Amino acid sequence: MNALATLLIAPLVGALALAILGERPHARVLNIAASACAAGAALALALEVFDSEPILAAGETFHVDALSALMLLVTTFVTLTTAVHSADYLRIEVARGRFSVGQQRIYHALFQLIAFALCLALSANSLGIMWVAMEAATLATILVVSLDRSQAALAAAWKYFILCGVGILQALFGTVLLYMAAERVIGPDEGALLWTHLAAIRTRLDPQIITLAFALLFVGYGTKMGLVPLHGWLPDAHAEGPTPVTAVLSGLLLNVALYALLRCKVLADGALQTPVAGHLMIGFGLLGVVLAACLLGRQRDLRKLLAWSSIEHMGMLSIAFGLGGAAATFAGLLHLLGHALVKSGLYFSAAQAIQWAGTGQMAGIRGLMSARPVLAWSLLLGTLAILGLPPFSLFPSEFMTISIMIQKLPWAAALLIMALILAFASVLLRVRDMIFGNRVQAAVAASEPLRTAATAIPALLHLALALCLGLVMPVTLQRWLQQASAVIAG
Amino acid sequence: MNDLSTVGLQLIDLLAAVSLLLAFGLLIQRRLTALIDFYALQSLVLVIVTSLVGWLTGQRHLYLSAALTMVLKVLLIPILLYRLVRRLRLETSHDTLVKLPATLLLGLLLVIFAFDVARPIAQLSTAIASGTLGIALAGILVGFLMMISRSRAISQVIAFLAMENGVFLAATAVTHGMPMVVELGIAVDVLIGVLILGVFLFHLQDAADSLEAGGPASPTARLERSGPETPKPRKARTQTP
Amino acid sequence: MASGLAGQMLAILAALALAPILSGWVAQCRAWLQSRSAPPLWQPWLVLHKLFLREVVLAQGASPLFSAVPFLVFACMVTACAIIPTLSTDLPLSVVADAVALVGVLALARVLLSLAAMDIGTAFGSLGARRDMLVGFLAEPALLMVLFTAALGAHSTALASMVDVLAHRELAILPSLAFAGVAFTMVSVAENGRIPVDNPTTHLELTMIHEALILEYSGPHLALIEWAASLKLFAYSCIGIALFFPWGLAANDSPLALLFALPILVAKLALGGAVLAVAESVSAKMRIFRVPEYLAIAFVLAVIGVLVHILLGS
Amino acid sequence: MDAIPLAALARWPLLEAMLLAALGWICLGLIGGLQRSPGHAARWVYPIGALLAAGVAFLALLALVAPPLAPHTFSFTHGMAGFVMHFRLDALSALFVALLGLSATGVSLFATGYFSTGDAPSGRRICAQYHLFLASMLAVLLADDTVTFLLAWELMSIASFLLVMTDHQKRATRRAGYLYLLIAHAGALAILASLILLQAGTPDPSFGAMRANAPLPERSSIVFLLGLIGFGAKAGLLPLHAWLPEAHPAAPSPASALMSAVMLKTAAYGLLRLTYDLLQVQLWWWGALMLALGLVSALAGVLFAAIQTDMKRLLAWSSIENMGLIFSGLGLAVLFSSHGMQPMAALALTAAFCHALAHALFKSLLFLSTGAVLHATGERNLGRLGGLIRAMPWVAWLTLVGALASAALPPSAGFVAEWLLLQSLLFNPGLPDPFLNLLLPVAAAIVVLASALAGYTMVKFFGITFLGQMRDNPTRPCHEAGHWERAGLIWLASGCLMAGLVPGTLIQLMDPAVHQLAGSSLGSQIGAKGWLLIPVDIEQSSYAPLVLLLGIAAACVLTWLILRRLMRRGLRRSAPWNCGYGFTSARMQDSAEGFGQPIRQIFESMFGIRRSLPSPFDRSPHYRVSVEDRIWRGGYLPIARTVGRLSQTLERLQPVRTSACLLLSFMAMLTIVAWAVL
Repeated sequence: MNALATLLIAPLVGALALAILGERPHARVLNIAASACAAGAALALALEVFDSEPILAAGETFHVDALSALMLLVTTFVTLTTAVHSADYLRIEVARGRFSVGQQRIYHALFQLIAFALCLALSANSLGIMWVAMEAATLATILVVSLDRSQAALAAAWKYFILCGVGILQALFGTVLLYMAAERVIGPDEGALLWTHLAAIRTRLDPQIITLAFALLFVGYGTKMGLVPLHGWLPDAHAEGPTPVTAVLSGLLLNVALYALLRCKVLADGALQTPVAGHLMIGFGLLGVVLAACLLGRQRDLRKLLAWSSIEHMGMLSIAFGLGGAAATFAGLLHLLGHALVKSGLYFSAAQAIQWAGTGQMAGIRGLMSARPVLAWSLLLGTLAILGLPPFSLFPSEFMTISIMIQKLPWAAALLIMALILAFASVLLRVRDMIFGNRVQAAVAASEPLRTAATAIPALLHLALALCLGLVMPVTLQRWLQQASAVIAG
Repeated sequence: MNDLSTVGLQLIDLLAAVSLLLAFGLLIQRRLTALIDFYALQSLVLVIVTSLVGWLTGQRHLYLSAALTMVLKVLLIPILLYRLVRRLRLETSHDTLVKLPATLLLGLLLVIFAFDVARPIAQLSTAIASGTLGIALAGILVGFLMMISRSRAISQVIAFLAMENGVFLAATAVTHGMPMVVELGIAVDVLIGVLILGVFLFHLQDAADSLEAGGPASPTARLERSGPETPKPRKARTQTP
Repeated sequence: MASGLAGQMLAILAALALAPILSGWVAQCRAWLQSRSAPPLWQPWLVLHKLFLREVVLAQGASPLFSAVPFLVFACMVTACAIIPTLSTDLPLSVVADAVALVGVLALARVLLSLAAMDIGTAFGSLGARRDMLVGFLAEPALLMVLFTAALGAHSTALASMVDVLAHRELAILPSLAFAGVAFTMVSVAENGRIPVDNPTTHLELTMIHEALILEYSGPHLALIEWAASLKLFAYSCIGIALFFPWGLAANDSPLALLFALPILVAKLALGGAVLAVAESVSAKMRIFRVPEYLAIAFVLAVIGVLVHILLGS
Repeated sequence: MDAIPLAALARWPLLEAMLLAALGWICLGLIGGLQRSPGHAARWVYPIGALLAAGVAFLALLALVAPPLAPHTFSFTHGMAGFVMHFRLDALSALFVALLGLSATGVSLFATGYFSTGDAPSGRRICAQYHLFLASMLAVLLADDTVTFLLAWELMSIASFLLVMTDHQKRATRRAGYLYLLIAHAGALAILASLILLQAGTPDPSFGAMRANAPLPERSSIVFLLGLIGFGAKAGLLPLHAWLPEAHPAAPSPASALMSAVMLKTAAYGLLRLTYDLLQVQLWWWGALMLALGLVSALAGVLFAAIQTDMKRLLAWSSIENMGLIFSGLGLAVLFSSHGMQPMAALALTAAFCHALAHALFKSLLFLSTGAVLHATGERNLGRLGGLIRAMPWVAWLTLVGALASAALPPSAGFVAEWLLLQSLLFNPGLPDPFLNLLLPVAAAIVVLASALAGYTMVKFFGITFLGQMRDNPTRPCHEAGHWERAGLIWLASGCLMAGLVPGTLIQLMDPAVHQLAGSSLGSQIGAKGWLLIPVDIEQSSYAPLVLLLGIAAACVLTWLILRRLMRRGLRRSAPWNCGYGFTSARMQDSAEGFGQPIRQIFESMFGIRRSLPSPFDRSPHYRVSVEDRIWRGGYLPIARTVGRLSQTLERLQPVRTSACLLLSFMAMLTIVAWAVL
């Protein structure tokens, strides 16, 4: 209870405080501290929730079960490491004069605001509040993406704004329909939007309304998640703005959208008793993986490459959850964890590489292995991890997903495997050229003295965790994952 | 139900139809100022519907919602938009990507589609104005179409807001309004969204001025287009020492 | 076993003694055919004797490999001759190596000689090595396939058993052996550096193969290599005899049988040598790049021989 | 040995000890990777690694000598993402572990000397990667469930990829590494699919479960084909070989040695595990396919090897040849097994195993000697070397042992394998299919041809490198290999000799593995006497390399003794006679290209040759000829181009403008709604 309060209040207070004090040098510490508070609270909350009943707080406003606790844990942890990383990032950017004081303040405040919105979305019981929090997070990220006010950034942010706005509006319509369906069962009191109530009556919901509702929700949250025909905003938005926020965008925001979709899928599955929702998710997930695999090779910008990789992984996740069942859901959750950790870690590395080279174009980043070995290793290992190579945790999760897919849909699995090979080929080619080869003179030599040993720590920490998750997963965590997947898969 | 409520229900259906009509108006209107007017009118219809539903069902919070809509969507946002248009000197500019008859035809098809999709739900619905769902859906789709058919950012935002009106129409007419917290949240989000839009449009203008000083005669006209085709490498950023 | 040993020793000694004479006999026949006055039959022995008494002139920079190879090659050839049933099929050493191993031993000698030729680093040495290996890489498989044709019939790759089986069956026309026989003749001509593949008497750089290999050898080393070459010719002739004219070999190791077998062998060798001389005299030396084609034909014929054997079951 | 210690032996925790050794390797790698001065650390890290390898080999041999009633198993519960990690040591794995240990001991000894110089960052990196590579290969051989197997398999790929990338400043290296990891990963995914299909609906990925329930017959063919693709890619079978000739030369020599000697064998191991252990049925056409692929690879490999000019590329192509021969042996075994001819299958398997072991030893020996040459001269282009036997006699003579083995000449280990393979090809009691019966002798012909060409190649390799005179720069400084390097080479060379001379003992050691797969035990008969090999019947064929060697040696010594008495005139050194030409220069020797030229000309149609001939009026005429792999040109490039074109098209179709994106979303929405509702 207190943990929940801390979890929500810490970032909110942090946001307010940073909105006032954000330009001071200590602001970075404050930022870290607020995130650390939230992370600690999330851990406490998780310990409270796992192996016991879900928590309902403030009447029925907040609801934390195993799934949301897990997501909260990931979210706050990645937020924390991002805060640590961004402290260093900002130090260099400010020192180079690329970040003004005002921007720094906005950045910090928005960062905490995003964290708050994400936590709110994950802990809200009402689907409506979840929607509101999602929208708030979107709006905040839009502002951060456009923070440096270059034309490209503005254009990307605008696209993000419009596309996600439309998307999330459809999700709102879907939510309204959901409410309508629930209202017909439990009457027009406030409980008709609460997940706990909806989940309880999900088999009695009207299938026709739910079908339409889920279709709209799928389109809506799918847009936020970057499912393929709806992904137009994603590569551009991820290529702009301060890189640490891109890490949050890619590692967390997409996940939270997926979380929302999963909650809706549980209801849809309950109401429909047919795997329509699952089929939708598998189909569009596969489309995403295939398209991303084809286009990964055409990318020239490092962050866009990673963004397309996120699209690919969102496709994988969609497939995993679409397959349904305990094992596939477990795999999906594991994949989600792994992707959040590894992808944000990769963005940390990418941020350093971009700072080092002075350009985000991959053609301008060369020979990291000779120039910055630690960075090169974190980038290389991160790439191998994101490509699903062992011993990182994306390997077992992809393994499980593929194995279930082969059992259920062998031909689709064949397509998936081909796409994975293609994606592997494309990403490896690009990353190889960045890491190996002759050392080039850094474009911005001034960065060298600004570098500290701690710079690499967040990325390496993420990799280490993914490794740990992949190689020797603690039994406790495994049980947590199983409980969380039980929320989705029943 | 008494006669009064029957009349009320018919009135709601009528107002919903008016809202759809206004959506079509938005779709075919080219002048930005007229677009804003139509949006305000549509919002006003929404206010009336909301209060009507509140009156019919006796749910007090719907009045609050109506008031909120009145303040926000009928007054505040149109005023903001007007100021924007004036600041950006866009009062007389036109914009459409697709030819009008084609747009209309597409809109018509969308309406048919929406009614068809909503029909089974409307049949089983016991809510006060079940037919409204189809109309609301049609409104949303038409808004979407408008968004696609416009290239100017501000028209897209108006389309977006019109879509949002459609959602709200559904929310109030088909259900008995969303829970208050949610409505408040949505309202705040919309407000922030529009504020962001304002910030954006100015930034776009700034960027245009700083990047293309002494460039073509009407830099705004080009930059007002929502997405520059290929974002240039950020020279300005990388070259700063 | 002891009697077997005696036969074995006799076979080796016979090979050592007869091999140079066989070379001499072929040279003599050729001379007759070409209306030259022929050297005596034991001329190769005289040459060997002369060479053995000469000093060794070793090229500067020659490695120990260079000096060791003549001995190794000679030993390989002796071993090969010991394996082949020349006089009797009751050879203790025949369990040591079968037909495949025999070809392996011959190949080993070839490889060693080629390596030695490359050791000094002259233009001719490496040229010879290359050409010799070129001949070898097709000749060896062809020889092996010829042996396989016989081996399939005998259900054995052990030479002694093969010959035993071939010798003790009723006379029949074997189409597979016909193919194998032609292939074998072609291969043995090539392997022994005979016209049309190589001319043992030439030192013309465009054409020589075997002579290029041994250009740097002198004295006893050269003698050993020449002796080994004649042993090789002897070995090939004996293989041919054993495979295609196996009658008359001693089945057991009684002294009488051996005594009886020796003249038969000499007679067969004399005939074979004469045939070889005729063949050499009527054909012309080929261009070096015709050699692979020639050998490929031999190889294909040998393979066809095997296939025919399987197809016809004989 | 009598029965009681053997029984006790069988209960020893051999598997656990091996896993400990793998852990030990990983720890060594970490320690070496963290050392400040890796050159200094190399002097003790690598020898300990070698000691561990020797220990592993010893344990594996123990497991082979005392085959337990049930295989050793070990499971680690907190495995990858909650999977239980199963490990299992049966005769088949023990055989390959022994191969790994024996080869790795020598390589590690050599590496001690080889890596004690060089720059620090790459030294640290190599140390870590090298030991990880060893550990992952061991894990591949011991893994007993899909997840563990793939984990180890991919780790093996990654570690070797990083080793290949050691010299990443070179463009060719980067290309090689990329190609390698790509094909390896694609192969791994094929294996994954194959193993998952084998799982047949059960969630248990352990091999034990797969053994328990055999898959449906129509599935097993797909399983096999996927496995063949996956393992064939690792083994470098045509047409999946493209990475091999690029990647092996790029890695540092000890790494190339391990890749070629051991890593390629894991592919053979994997395919055997799949076909014999997990699938439990064999169809005749699987064997025929393997045989055909193996033969094609063998022939193509050796032909390409013959025309290479780079020492390591030559050896890499030769590895393709050898893997081809091993796979032909395996294919033959499958063919026989499918027809219920167990003894013949056992013979073919024995041949394949012998070849695998021989190849492991001689190919690592050859790669290491390449490393020694590279260290001594800084050069691995054959065309610039020559005469090294004078400066580095140890390396030269030890290399000769390996070269003779590689050329499959008696009495080396390579010959034993070839001999057994030919025996199994020739003496089958007749397959039921007459067409196959006709094809087997052709297969034998190809095997023989490949072996003969291997002889050609090895003469070129050894002769041009070590014999003659230095071609390029007569004063090029070069020095003999150090103690450690020599120790490694001696270990491998003596292994080669032992394997060649007492094949009977060796085959007896292999017997449990053969018996496990083929269900028939030939080994006790094949190697009844350690020195004499009798595959079926002494009347049929036999081979005694030791006696053969003794015979040759005796003849040699006798001749020498006799001649020493005869040669009274002694020995005189003089300038080479050279047919009377006075002037000689090192450049008049045959070059590497020249030595390969006949092969290139004869088999011209198999190579993609591009010549550029100078015109008569060129001021500085250059004759260039480059040989390309036709499969690369005709298979890989079109695929790459098609994929590139596809992605280009897709990229062009990508919406850029907001309106276009919106339109796409709109269409998607309409489609989804229509699909879901209507």
